[in-house]
Order: sequence, then C-alpha cells, then structure tokens
Amino acid sequence: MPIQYYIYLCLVLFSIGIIGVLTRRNAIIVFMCVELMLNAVNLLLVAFSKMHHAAALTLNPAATTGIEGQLFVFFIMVVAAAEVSVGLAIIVMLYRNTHSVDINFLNRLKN
Amino acid sequence: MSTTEILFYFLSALAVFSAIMVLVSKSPVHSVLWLIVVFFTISGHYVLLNAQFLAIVNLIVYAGAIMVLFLFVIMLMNLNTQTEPQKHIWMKLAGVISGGCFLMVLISLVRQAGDMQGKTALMKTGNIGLIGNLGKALFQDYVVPFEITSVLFLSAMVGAVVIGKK
Amino acid sequence: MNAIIVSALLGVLMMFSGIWVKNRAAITNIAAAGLLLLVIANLLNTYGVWVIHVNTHGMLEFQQFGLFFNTIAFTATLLYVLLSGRDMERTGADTAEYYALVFFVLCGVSILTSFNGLLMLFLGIEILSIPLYILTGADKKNLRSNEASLKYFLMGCFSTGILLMGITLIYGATGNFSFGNSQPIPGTTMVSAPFLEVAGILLVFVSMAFKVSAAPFHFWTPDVYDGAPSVFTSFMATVVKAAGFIAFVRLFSMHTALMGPSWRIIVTFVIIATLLVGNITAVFQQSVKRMLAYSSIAQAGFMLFALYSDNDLAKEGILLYSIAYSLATIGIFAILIKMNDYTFDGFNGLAKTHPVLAAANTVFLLSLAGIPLTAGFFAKYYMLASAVKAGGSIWLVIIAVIFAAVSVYYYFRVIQAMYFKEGTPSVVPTGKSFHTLLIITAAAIILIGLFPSWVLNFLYF
Amino acid sequence: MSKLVFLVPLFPLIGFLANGLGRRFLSKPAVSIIGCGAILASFVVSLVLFFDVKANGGGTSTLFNFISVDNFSIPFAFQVDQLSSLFLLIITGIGFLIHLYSSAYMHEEEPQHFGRYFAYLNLFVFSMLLLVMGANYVIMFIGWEGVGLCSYLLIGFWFKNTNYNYAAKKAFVMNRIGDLGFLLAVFWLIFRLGTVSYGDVFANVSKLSTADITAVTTLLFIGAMGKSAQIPLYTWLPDAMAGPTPVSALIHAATMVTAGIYMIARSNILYTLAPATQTLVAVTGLATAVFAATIALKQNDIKKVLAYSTVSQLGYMFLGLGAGAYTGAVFHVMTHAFFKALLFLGAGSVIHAMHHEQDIRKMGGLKKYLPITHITFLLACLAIAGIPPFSGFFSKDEILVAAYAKNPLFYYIGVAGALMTAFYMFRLYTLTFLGNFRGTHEQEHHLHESPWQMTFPLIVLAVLSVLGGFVGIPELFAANAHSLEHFLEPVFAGSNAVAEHHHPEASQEWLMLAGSTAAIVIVIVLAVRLYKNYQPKEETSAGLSKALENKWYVDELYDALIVNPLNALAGFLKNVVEKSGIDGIVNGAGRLVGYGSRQLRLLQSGQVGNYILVMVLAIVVFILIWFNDATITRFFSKIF
Amino acid sequence: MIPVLLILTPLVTGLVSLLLKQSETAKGWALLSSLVSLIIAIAGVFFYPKQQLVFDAAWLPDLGSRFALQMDGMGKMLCLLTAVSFPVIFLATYRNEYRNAGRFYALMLLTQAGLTGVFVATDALLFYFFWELALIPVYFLCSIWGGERRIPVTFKFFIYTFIGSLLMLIGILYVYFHTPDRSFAMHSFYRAVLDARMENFVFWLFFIAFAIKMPVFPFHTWQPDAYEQSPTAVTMVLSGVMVKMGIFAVIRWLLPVFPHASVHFADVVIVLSVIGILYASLIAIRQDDFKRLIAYSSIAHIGLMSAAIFAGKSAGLNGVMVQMFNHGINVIGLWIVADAIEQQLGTRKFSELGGLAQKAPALAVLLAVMAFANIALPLTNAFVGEFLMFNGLFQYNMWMAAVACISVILAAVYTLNMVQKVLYGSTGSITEQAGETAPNVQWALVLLAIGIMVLGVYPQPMINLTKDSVQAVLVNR
Repeated sequence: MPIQYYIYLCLVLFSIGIIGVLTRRNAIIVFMCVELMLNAVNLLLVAFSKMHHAAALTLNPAATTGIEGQLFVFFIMVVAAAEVSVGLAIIVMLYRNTHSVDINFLNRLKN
Repeated sequence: MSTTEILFYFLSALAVFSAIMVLVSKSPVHSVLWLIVVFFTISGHYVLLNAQFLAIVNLIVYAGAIMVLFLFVIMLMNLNTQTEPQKHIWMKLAGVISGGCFLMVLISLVRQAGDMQGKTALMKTGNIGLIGNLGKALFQDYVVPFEITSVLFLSAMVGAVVIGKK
Repeated sequence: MNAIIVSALLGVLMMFSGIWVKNRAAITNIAAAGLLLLVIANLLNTYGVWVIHVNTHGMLEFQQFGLFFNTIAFTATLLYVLLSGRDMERTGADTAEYYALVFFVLCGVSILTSFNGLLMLFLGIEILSIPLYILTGADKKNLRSNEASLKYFLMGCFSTGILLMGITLIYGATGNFSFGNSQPIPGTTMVSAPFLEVAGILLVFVSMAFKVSAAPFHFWTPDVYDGAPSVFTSFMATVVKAAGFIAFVRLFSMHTALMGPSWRIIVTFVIIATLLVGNITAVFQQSVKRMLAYSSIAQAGFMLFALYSDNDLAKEGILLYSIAYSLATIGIFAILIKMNDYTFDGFNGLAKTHPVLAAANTVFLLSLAGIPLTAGFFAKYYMLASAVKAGGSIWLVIIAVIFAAVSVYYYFRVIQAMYFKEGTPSVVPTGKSFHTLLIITAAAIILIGLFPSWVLNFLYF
Repeated sequence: MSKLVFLVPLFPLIGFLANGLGRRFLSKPAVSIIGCGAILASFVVSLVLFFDVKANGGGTSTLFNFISVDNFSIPFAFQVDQLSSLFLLIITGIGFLIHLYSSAYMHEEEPQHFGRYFAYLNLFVFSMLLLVMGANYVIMFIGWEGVGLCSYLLIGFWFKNTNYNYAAKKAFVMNRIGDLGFLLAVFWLIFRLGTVSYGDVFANVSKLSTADITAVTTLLFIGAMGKSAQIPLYTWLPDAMAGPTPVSALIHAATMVTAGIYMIARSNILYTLAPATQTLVAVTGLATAVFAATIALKQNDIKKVLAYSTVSQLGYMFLGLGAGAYTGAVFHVMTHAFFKALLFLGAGSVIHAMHHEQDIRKMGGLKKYLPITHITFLLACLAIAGIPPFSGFFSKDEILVAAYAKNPLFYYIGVAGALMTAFYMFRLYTLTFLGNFRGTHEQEHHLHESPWQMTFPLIVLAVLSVLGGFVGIPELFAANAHSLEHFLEPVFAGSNAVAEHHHPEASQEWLMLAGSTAAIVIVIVLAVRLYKNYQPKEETSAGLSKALENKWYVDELYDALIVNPLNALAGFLKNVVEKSGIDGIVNGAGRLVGYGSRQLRLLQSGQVGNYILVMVLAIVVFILIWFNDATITRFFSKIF
Repeated sequence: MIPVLLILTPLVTGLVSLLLKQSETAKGWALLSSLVSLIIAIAGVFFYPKQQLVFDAAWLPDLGSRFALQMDGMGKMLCLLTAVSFPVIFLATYRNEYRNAGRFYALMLLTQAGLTGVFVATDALLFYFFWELALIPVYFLCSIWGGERRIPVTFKFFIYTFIGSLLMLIGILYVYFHTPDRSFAMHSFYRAVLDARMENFVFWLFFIAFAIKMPVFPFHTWQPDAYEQSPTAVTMVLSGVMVKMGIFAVIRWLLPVFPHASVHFADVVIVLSVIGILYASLIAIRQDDFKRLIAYSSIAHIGLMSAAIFAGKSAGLNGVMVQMFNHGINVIGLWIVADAIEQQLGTRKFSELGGLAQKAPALAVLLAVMAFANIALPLTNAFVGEFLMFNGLFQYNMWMAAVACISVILAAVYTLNMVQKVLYGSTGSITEQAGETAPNVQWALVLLAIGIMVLGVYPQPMINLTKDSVQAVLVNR
C-alpha cells in the first residue's frame, strides 16, 4: 500500500482525536480521545516501520530494519496503560469530590 | 483490487467512521464501545501489516484491559446520555475548525513531501512483526528502556494507590 | 547510569519505608540521606570514580553536561527536602509515597539528561510526568488540587500525543529515532525537502515547549502551580522544569541542521510570547503563589534563549540559570509554605516580625529579578550574552530586558510588602535550623553572584 | 608699584570680612571705623598709584592663575593704567565720602544690620575695584557680577519689605540679562583669539573680522545696557531706589552704573573698529537720555527723579562713547559721579531730616532749615544742568560737540534732553527748597541740619562738582587745557590712530555753547517760576502727562510682553507638559502594563478546552510560519 | 591599594553597622567610617598627585573580566567628592532620628562603596556591578525612610534606572563581543571595532542608561519625585554624588568607546540637553516646594554638563570636571538648608515660609551663599565650571550656547525667588517660632561655604587634577 494512504488515515484519526478533545466536556471521553490519538500514532509507526523494512529488504534480505518502530509501539502501549491507571484514578478522585466529570466545571483556577 | 486493498479500505473506512461515532455519541457507554471498534480495526491494520504481536497486544491491552477499565469507571459513575454535558455549539465549531485546520495543514505537507513519493508499506510480508524477532530485539537492544518502564509502572502504581486510597 | 539506578532503587526503598517506618520525621531524614547518597553517586559518576556500567546499546549517553545537571538537580532536591520536607506532612498522610514519587521523578530527570534518541526522551518525559500528576493531586480533599491534577493530566496526555506524532513523523522521514544525526536509510535517496521531518520536529518542539511552559503552550502552568500543594509546586517549578529545559536544549542541540531562519522566527516568537505572558500577567496577580507561577513562565522565557543561541555560552548559562533559579525559587517557596496567607498582603510587615525570613526572601527575590550581586544576575547575563554572541538579535535582547524590568515590578511588590508596609503576618512557627538553611541558601546565591566562576570551573574540572 | 596694587581691593575685602563676620560683636562706631577706614586706606593707596601712573605709566601685575586649561588661561591679574587709576580714585574717593555719610545716615539701624550694611558696602567697593582693576574681561566680569550682587543685597537691605525685595530681584535679573551678553562676548573672544586679556585682545584685534568685532561689541554693549541702565534694560534702576539713600548715591549714581561706560572705554579700540555698533551705542544712549528725561519731568519721588536723571545722564555718556568721544564720556562719568553723588546725598539729607518722607510735593521751603544741604544741592543742580563753569557744563559740552560731529541731529536731540534735565532738576530744587513747607507740623518741628558726617561729604562733593570740570577745559578756551585728555591719551591711542576726528569750527562751537547755555538758563528760570508757589492739589492727569507719570507704561509693557508669557509658559510646562506629557508617558507605560496584565489574564480562562484550542492553533500557525519563512523574513527585515 | 581601601572601608563598616542597635552608636560609627574614607581619599589625591592608582586582581577569568580599579584624575576627583560628601551629610543630618539607625547608616555606607566603585572601576562588568550596587541600597533607603508617597515614587525611580542599566548591559555585552581580546577591560573596550550602524545603535543603549541617571531631558521625570520623597540625607547622595555617575560614565565609557557615534549624535544630545536646561529652569520658576525647586535646578545644571561633554571641547570638558565636584557640594549645601528648615518648621512650601533672615541670620547667610553658588556667581565655585562649559559649548555651536546661556537668567530668577520667599519678607504663622539651626548643620554648611569660596577663587588645582582625564578623552575623539 502506498505509505501516503496510511499517513492520511492516521492523520485523520489523530485529528478526530484532537477534535474530540476540543469538543467534549466529559473528562473520560476527552481522555478516550487522547487514546485515539495514541492509536493513530501507533498505526502510523507500524506503517512506517514496514515502509523502512521494505526499503531495507531491497538491499539485504535478512535486514531487521523497522523493528524499532514496532518496539516503540510496544512502549507507547505500556506508557498508555500506566497513564490510564493514573488518569482514571484522578478522575475517580475528582468524581468522589464533586460528583461530576465535566471539565468545564474545572474553573476554580483561572486568571 | 486485491483482497488486502479491499480490506485496507474497509478497515480504514470503519476506523474513521467509528472514531467519528466516538465523538458524536451522546452516551459515554456508546463512545467506549465505538472506541473498541476503532481498536479492532486498528488491530486489523496491524494484521494486514504483518505485525501480529502488536495486533494481539493491542486487542488484549487496549480493547481488553483499558477499555474495560473505562467502561467500568463509566458504569461506576453511572454516566448516561442525560447527564452527559454538552459544549456550546460555537465551542464545538471552533474545535472542529481548528482540528480541521490542523489536519489540512499536515496533509498538505504530506502531499508536498517528496521523500514519501513512491514508498509503500509492506503488507502481509516481512517478519519483523513476529513475536520472536520482537522479543529478541526487546531483550537485547532494548533491555534498558524495558527495565526503565518498570520504574514507570512503579510510579503509576504508587500513584494510583496514593490517589485511590481513602 | 549511577543516578538512574540509584534513584529508582531509592524510590523503591521509600515505597517500603512507608510500611516499616511510622515516624514521619524519620522518613524525611531517610529521604535526605538518600538524596545525599544520590548526589554522591552522581558525583562519583561525574568524575569517573565509580560507575555502574550497563550496555545501553546507545540508548543513553552520559556527558559531563548532563551529569553536572544531575548534581544540580539532586542538590536542589536535597535542599528542597531539607527546607520543605516536613511540610509535606501537612498535605497528606502518604509522606513515604510522596518521596518515592520524588525519587521516580529524579530518575526521569536523570534519563532526560542522558537520553540519546527519541525513545528514551519519551520514556524520560513520561517517568517525569506521571508522578507529577499524582503529586499535584496529593491534597485529595482539596478541590483546587484535584482540578489542577486533572488539568495537568489531560493536557499532559494531549501533549504526549503531540510528541508521539512528532516522533512518528520524524521516524517516517529518517527511519530511526536518533534525532538529528539522520543518516540516509540504505536503499533510499534523500529527495527534496524533508517536509515530514520538519513537521515532526515542530510537533516535538511544541510538546517540549509545553513541558517547559513556554507560551502559547503555557496555560497549564499557572493553574497547576497554583492548585498543587505548595510543597510540590516548589519541586515542580524548579527541578522538574529545569530538567525539561535541559532535555529541550540537549534535544535541539543534537540537531544542528535546524538553524534556519524559520527556526529562529519560531523560537523568537515563542520567547517573546513567553516573556510577555509571564511578565505581564504576573503584574496583576494578588496571590504570591500564582505570581510565582507566572514568574516561572517568565523565567522560562529567559531560559529559552539557550535554545535560540545554541552555543557554549548558552549551555553554561542554562546550568547557571538552573542553579540560580532553583535556589531562589525553592527558598521562596519554603518561606511561602510557612505563610498562612498567600496574598501579597499576607507578607505585610514580615520584616518586623521575622527579619531573617524577610532578608532571605529579599535575596531570593532579588536573584529572581536578576539584580547584580546575586546568582540570578549571572544567569540572565549568560542568556543575554549568548544571544548577543549569536548575533542578529539585539532587538530580541532589548525586549527581554524590558520585560526583565517589568519582572522587577512584581518581585518587588513582595519586598515592599515585607519592608515598607505595616502588618502582622501569620506564619507557621519556624525553627533555628530552617533559618540557618535559609541563610546558607541566600549566602550561596550571593556567593555565586559574586564568583560564578567557582561553579563554572567545577563544570570544567 | 605692583606690590601696592593688591592692597587696593584687599582693604575693602578685609573690611567686608571683619564687618560681615563680626557684625554681632562689633559696636557701631567700630563698624564705621572699620568700614570707612578700609576705604580710606584704599583711597590713599589709589592716590599713590595714580601719581605713580601719572609719572611712569600703567602696568599689569598677576596674582595667580585663575583658570588655565590647555588652550587658554585666565590669570587673576590687575591692570592699573590711566583709565583704571582714574576710576580707582573716583570709586575709593567718593566711596569713602559715602561711607562716612552712611555712618550717620544709618545710625538708627540695629548694630547687627549696621554691620551688615557696611559689610555690603565694603564688598561693593571690593567688587567695583575688581571690575576696574581686572586685566582681562573675566576678572572684569567677576567684579561686574559682584557689583550686581551687592546692588541686589543693598536694594533689598530692608528685607522685611516685600516690594524692596522685588526691586532687588528685578535689578539682579535685569543685570543678568546684560551679563549674558557680556559672557557671550567673552566666549566669542576666547573662541576667536583664545585669550581675554586686554593686552592680547587689543594687540590681536586685526585677527578679528569686522563681523566678529561687531558681534563682540554688540554683545558687550548689551552687558553695558544692563549694568548702566540703558533702554531697554533701564527699568531696574528707578526701582533700585528702594535701598538706603547712600547706596543709591554710591551704586546707582556714582560708580556701579558707570561700569558699562568703563567697559566700553576700556574696549575702545574694538568699538572704534565697529562703526555699526558705535552708531547703535550712540542711538541707544541718546534715546535713553531723552526718554528718561521725559519721565523725570513728572516724577514726584525725590529719589525717582534723581534715578531717571541718572539714567538720562548715562545715556549721554553712551552718546559720547558712540560718537567716539571716549575721553568725554569718562570725563562725564567723573563729573557726574561728583554731582550725582552730591545730589543723592543731599536728597538723603533731606529725607533724613523729613523722617523718610520722599514725596517732593510734601516738602518745600527747606532752604532755611537745611542751609548746607540747600547750597550744595543747588550747586549740584547747576552742575547737572550744565551752567558754566560748573563741572557738568564741560563734560556735557564735550559729548554734545562730539555728537554733533557724528550727526548734527544727535546734537539737537541731546540739547533738548539737556533742557529737560535743567527743567526737572530745578523743578525738584524748587519744590524741595523754595516756597513754603507743605509737610506736617511734626515734621516741621523736627527739621534740622544733618550731623557733620553727612555735611562734610556734601561740602567736599560740592567743591568737586564746581571745580571738577577744570580738568577738562575744552581746547576752545585754551590750548592743551584738557589735561584729562592728555592723561588718558595712552588708553585711547589705538582708537585715535584709527578714527578721524572732525572738530566743528571754533565759531560754530562757540555758538553752540552760548545757545545751549542761554536756553538752559531760560528753562531754569521757567521752572523756578512755575513751581515756586506750588500747592498740592487733587488732580487727575490725563494724556501725555499721565503716561509720563506712569513712566510710559514700560513696566506694564514688559510684564505683558515678557514676564507674563514666560510665567504662563512655565506654568504650562509645569502643569501640563511635565505632568501629563513626559511623566504621563512614563506613568502611561506603567498603566499600560497594568492594563495589559488585566486583559491578558483573561486568556487564562481556566477551561482546558480553550487551552488546548490555543495550542492547536499555535501548532497550525507554527507550521505555516515554517513553510513561509522567506515571506516573513522579508516582512521583518522591512520593519527593522 | 587606595582604591580598594576606599571601597572596602564603607563596605565593611556598613556591614558592621547592620549589627548596631543603638542609634547614637550607629551615627558615630558612620561618621567615623566616612572620615576614615575621607582621609584615605585625601591621601590618594595629595600624596600621589601624578600617579594613576591601579589595582588589578583576577575575578571572572572565564568571562574576561577582572577586578580592575584605577584612579586617574577624574576618578580621584570624584572619589574625593564622594568622600567629602558623606561626612558632611552625616554631620548635617546628625540630629535626624531614623528608625533602625544601624540599618540606615549601613545602607548609606553601602551606597558609598558602590559609588566609589563606579568611579574607580576600569572593567566594564565590574563597573556595571558597582553601578547597580549603588542603586539598590538607595532603593531601600528611600522606600523605608522616605516621605508619604515613597513607595510608588521610589519604585518608579528604581525601575526607570533599572531599565536603563539593563540596556547598558546589552551594550556592554555587544561591545565585549567585538573587543579584539574578548575582555571587559576598559582599554579593550576603547579598541573595540564596531561597524558604523551598530555603533550608532549601541551608543543609544549606553546613552539612555546614563541619560536616565543624570538625568537628561526627557528622561528626568523620576527625579523631582524621588528627591522630594527621599529622606534628605539620601537626596543629598542622589543629587550630590549619584548623578555624577551618569556624567562620569559618559566621559569614561561613552565618548571613548563610541567615538564616531558620539560625534554623530552630539547635536541630538546637545539639543536635548539645552531643551532640558530651559525646560527645567522654567519649571523651577513656578515651584512652590523647596526640594522640587532644587531638583529642577539640578536638572538644568546637569543638562549643561551633558551638553558641554558632547560639545567635546577641551574647555568644556575641563569645566564639566570641575563642575561635577562643585555641583556636588553646592547642591548638598542647598539640601542641608532645605532639610534644616523642614526639620525645624515641618514645611517646605515657599508660600508658608518667609522672614527667616530675621529669625535665623546665620542660616540665611549660608543659604544665600549656596544660592549664589547655584546661580554661578563669580568667585563661587560654580562660576568656574559653568564658564568653562559654556565656553566649550560656544566653541561647538554658538547658537546652542546662546540659547543655553538663557538659563543664566532663569537660574537667577528661580534662585532669587527661593531666597526671597524663604528668607525675606515678614514672618508668617509658621516661621514665627523659627530659630537658629543646630550647630552641626551650621558647621556642615560653613565647611561647604568655605569649599565653595576656595574653589571659586582658586580652582586651578582641581583643573590640574583632572587635566589628563580630559586629554585622554580628547585623544580618543
């Protein structure tokens, strides 16, 4: 597949994630949109990894070029998992105190 | 058009559609479910790209663990369509426009990017995505970052405990 | 490597000491001892006496610059623990866990000073950030703390997303994660402009700018610094932020090919915006804590000069700046934490009731304002000098000094409150040792202000 | 000789210091002895010097280097030659008499103020001596300003009276306006010649262009206008009558005001080489002479009349200078010093007797009460009116003849002024001494002749006024009779060599003398007849007479044209420009920061969504900037 | 060694003074310290009349900066002025009571150290340091012990001057990077090679700093307020010595470092100065406040100095040198009188004063001496300076000189106004109970008056002292 297609797809997904962050008020949904962004990145990484791999194969059939991209995805997933645990803990804590997950209500701190 | 290409287009279309549905769903639960669909389509892409390990991990970690966690929290909070807060229409519009601008700028960049011309992502072939190869690389070259992520997890753990306990 | 391993282990140790040690004061002492150990371990590493050798496969690269910064960061943390450690107890019960998180942050700091490649950068930033989300929300019953925590978390995740997209685009264009030394991938030829790489670099830049709270990505800073428990604000605003800068400078000095005119324009834009937002907004604040948050943005504006000029002077300068800024800010926060009223009026008449606090605070504020004879002067001096040396930017420097003069306005409001106004400030009782430490800190600031060469020679030793 | 030179100013300086510092401790007699003694000593030394100069010619002696920078130096040097030694005699001589007079006149003052008075007087004499003895323009300027200072101090001697203080200030400021001209002239000389010493300047005069000389002389003349009360800077002098009367005699008649004449006479070579300036001097002098005389016609204050008469006489002297009759001017300075000092002292005696009543309408018939004063005053009036053979006749005649040589019109106008002089002087004399006493009974009861300290100077001065003219008998009467001219010859040698002298025909000169004398006599008779039986009546004068009484409204004119606009400008600068303008910009910058702060902090809305929105937009903008850098660089390079 | 001693003496004694609790002890200590400084300064000036006293030690080797001090003629003269001023100030204000007197005098002495440092530093960075060191104690002095509006006013003063000095810092940095040997030493600065465009630009960075300090129109608005609100002892330092910093700096750092720019912009600066002279003089005419009058009068005098400097003529520069010293002692004298009156009567308004000559004849005489020195009457010291300065200006441009000379008249107007309204006339309700001032004030004034007279009659030693500094400036032009 031409790499542009993957880039377009991932950028679209990434932008949808951004739009989600910008348009939703529910902290959990916002967080989910961030996860969507991360997944778009992951997919793009894999696509690039395969692209570089394809390029390397023309010179050396045993080349492992591109593997670092997939490993990076692995680390992103790890980090994402850790973030989710912390993030959800924070959201729950806030919910316990305010009974709301609306980020528009987060305006005690301003100016 | 080969099967892979058809699959690619189908998965892409589904992914974009589901992603949009995540945004527009009124009910948080629906959003989560749509997101899981996105993750599945992405896993499908991984399979197409012959990255089986990542495909599986994606399903287990994201769709399985993380999304369930989300769902669980949402259920716990008893969030539903009625309680779901909505942003002002202008704010939404602004969000969409700026996100669209972001997308447009990046895409126009990619279209001009000469070094991407004629490059293709290898599909269905290539063995770098296989678990054996990944594992070797992970525990040889990438052992330091791998170990360091343990610190990350430790801190996340401690953090969750600190925040979570009464 | 010493620093990374020791700090991680110390973090674990602190985690468990929470279970075994019930005396809170003892926990603080353990932490202090641990930090001392950390400093020593890092110094040993610096001078090559005792180094834990680990084959990092080029993932990490230990240079004097980074190691020296480690020493600064650890020493600053030690000072911070000594001055404000006991005040953590007022935030929440989990003192040991807080310290564990602090150590994990330091682990992240050590990674950020030695990363070689975007993967370690990413991990470093995450290890640095995740504990901070927690620490920001440590005051669980306090809604402001909760709010700050969630804001910080959401925006932090968003910026992580941006960072990752940037890294990915760079990877797509170059085929590896080693930022800067992009060798052509075998079998390909570099054709036309590397648009993708540039876009990636920009996104990485934006994300790093977010971490060091450069405008217009600074918005989290005032809210988070204001909402977080003051003890942790002190830590975040000093060690963490300085580490962010070191990473920033390290990252972008790797990529020397970047220095085109457009790069300069963007950095100039960011510097001016940061100085403007930081300084101007700080002027009208009523709370000293929030003022300090804005002032930290303003100081970031100055530190960004290191990025702009990117020469040796700038690298030395950023170290000196870290020292000066950390010492002064930790000191001010140590005093601020003792105050019951964070507004400017809360400081009225402090000079009468607590002359030592007031005098030390004055030195800290003068240093932040960059008045000569204090470390802060030489910090700013190096930044300006590096920009002048880089050339072609005298207007930028002039704008910077005008904002420096504006900064005097709000820093001196505190001095005015302390010395020239009448009032009875309510202050938590402070001990002799606290006073002594403050005086030592102030003296250190003045000494560095007189003889910055001492510190710099240490670096070139 | 050189050793003695320093003694001349030293004695008054010592007197000043002793009286000034010791005014609390010294008794009145001690003060007067110190004060008068110092001047007497100076006079004696001056006499010695005079004869020395007469025998051996003048010379310069340097005390020390006052200012010396690399390209020029100003020595603190004294030059005693014919001109200055003559002035030394006038200053110390008349000065001594007036000191003596003062010791009685000021007797009512408290000891402290009595001491202060003598200290000022001594300081004045010291300054005046510096002025005439200085060997260069800077030393002259020191004295020049010094006499201005003393004038200020003495006019405001009775400092409780606010009006006197205003008069003093006015005198000082007007003098300063003149001084400014003087200073600029000095700068000009330094700029062109690098020296200010008379000797060097006059020797190098050929290096100066005509424009230079004209400028320098004009500027110097502006200085002279201020000090010697010429139009337009004369208005301070009448107001200066606020000071004690002996002061008026000493400063505002006999010595200080003649400084301008001295200075021009000293710089005669420059003026001779600048005909344009000479004409200016002559015209200004003539205008002043007539103008002041018209005002004097209608003044009722005894001292004011004398003051305007002084202004008028000074005008004559400038007319003489402008006409090139330097000797004549100096001669008139001398004779004027005698008779004007006498007039003022006489007036002082009258005022003393009348208990500080100065309005001549309330006097009259004092002849019998104050015989000595009366006689001496009459002699002085005859002298000033120019009746032969009194001193004024000779000196004024010499000036008028020279003026005729320059331009006959000058002569006729000058004679008209002389007639007015005769008229107002005899109006004054008649109103004061003749007729019936018009004051209160109490005043009449206390009328008595003054003590010897006051009458003695009157007598001495009267003798001088009568006989003083004989040092300058015109060539008309006898060849080589003009001994003063011969004495001063070396000083004016340079000018005489350059300028051609037209002397009118002897017959014409006789005619002029006779005619003017006859006219003056007629005017005197007229004045005496007119005012002999004067009775004060409530009259509201109108028209010309009112304008004259109000001194042609010159003070009002100055107020309207200069003082008020300046005050308004100052007020405008203070209240508007400074406050709202310059300080306004500074404070405005501060306020702008405050305003910006209040607006900018609204950006910090507290909404995460907004924060991220800004971030996203910033990213978009950055990417756009990056890929359009060439355009932007061009844009900025245009701005800076 | 003498320059070091001159800095160290007030510095050390100042720090010691921080610990003094008793007001009387602190006063005595400060007076003693300042006298020691005076002795050292006199020793420096009279025992080494010809040598340049040099001290040089390593300081910041990495930055190319050394702790280099040097006293040439101008430095000696200004050190002497500083050393003379402080004892006189301490003496004159000996009876004023300050809260925390120990701290007050400590800050005063620190100011003295800073001022002296400015006058002797030959290293640009060190110079900058002392420049600021002199400012900061003053900020505290004014803000703590000043008048009613002290906080905003002092703050304005501080920020104003601080902006100026920061701009100068940029200039210093710029020149530093263009010195042949990357050094902050004065002589390296003199040899710096700048292209014409940048020289013209950097010139202004320096000039604005100095112009604010002097102050030159239109950078002066901090000054009247600051003088009015500061405690008088500080005002004396400010106007007597501190404004000399600006003038000194122009001569030492501006003219030689930017020879072409200072010629190029001479007209601009002189026109500004001349406008300032007239402007300040006119405003002074309408002042009702003693302190503000002196402040504006000072602006006018300083304007003349700055014009004369930029005229760049030998006579003018010599005049500036002399006038720096003379203006210092004259204006201190005026402040002492103003303070004595305010301390005694509690007012500085001319409209409330009057008739003091009857009540306090000695003070009246001394005020008159100061006033006449202020209008540069011959045989007072100021005449020599002004005469030479006008002279230099005249040689540069006679029209500018002529316009500037108008100030001679205006000075007479406002000064005599002041004299008249304070001393003369009849006493009012406030001045009724006035009396002679304390002996310490009188002695201080007498000392100054003697100085005024002596330097007015025999100024040549002062001219000789600073002659070589003038030559040095002219050579570089």
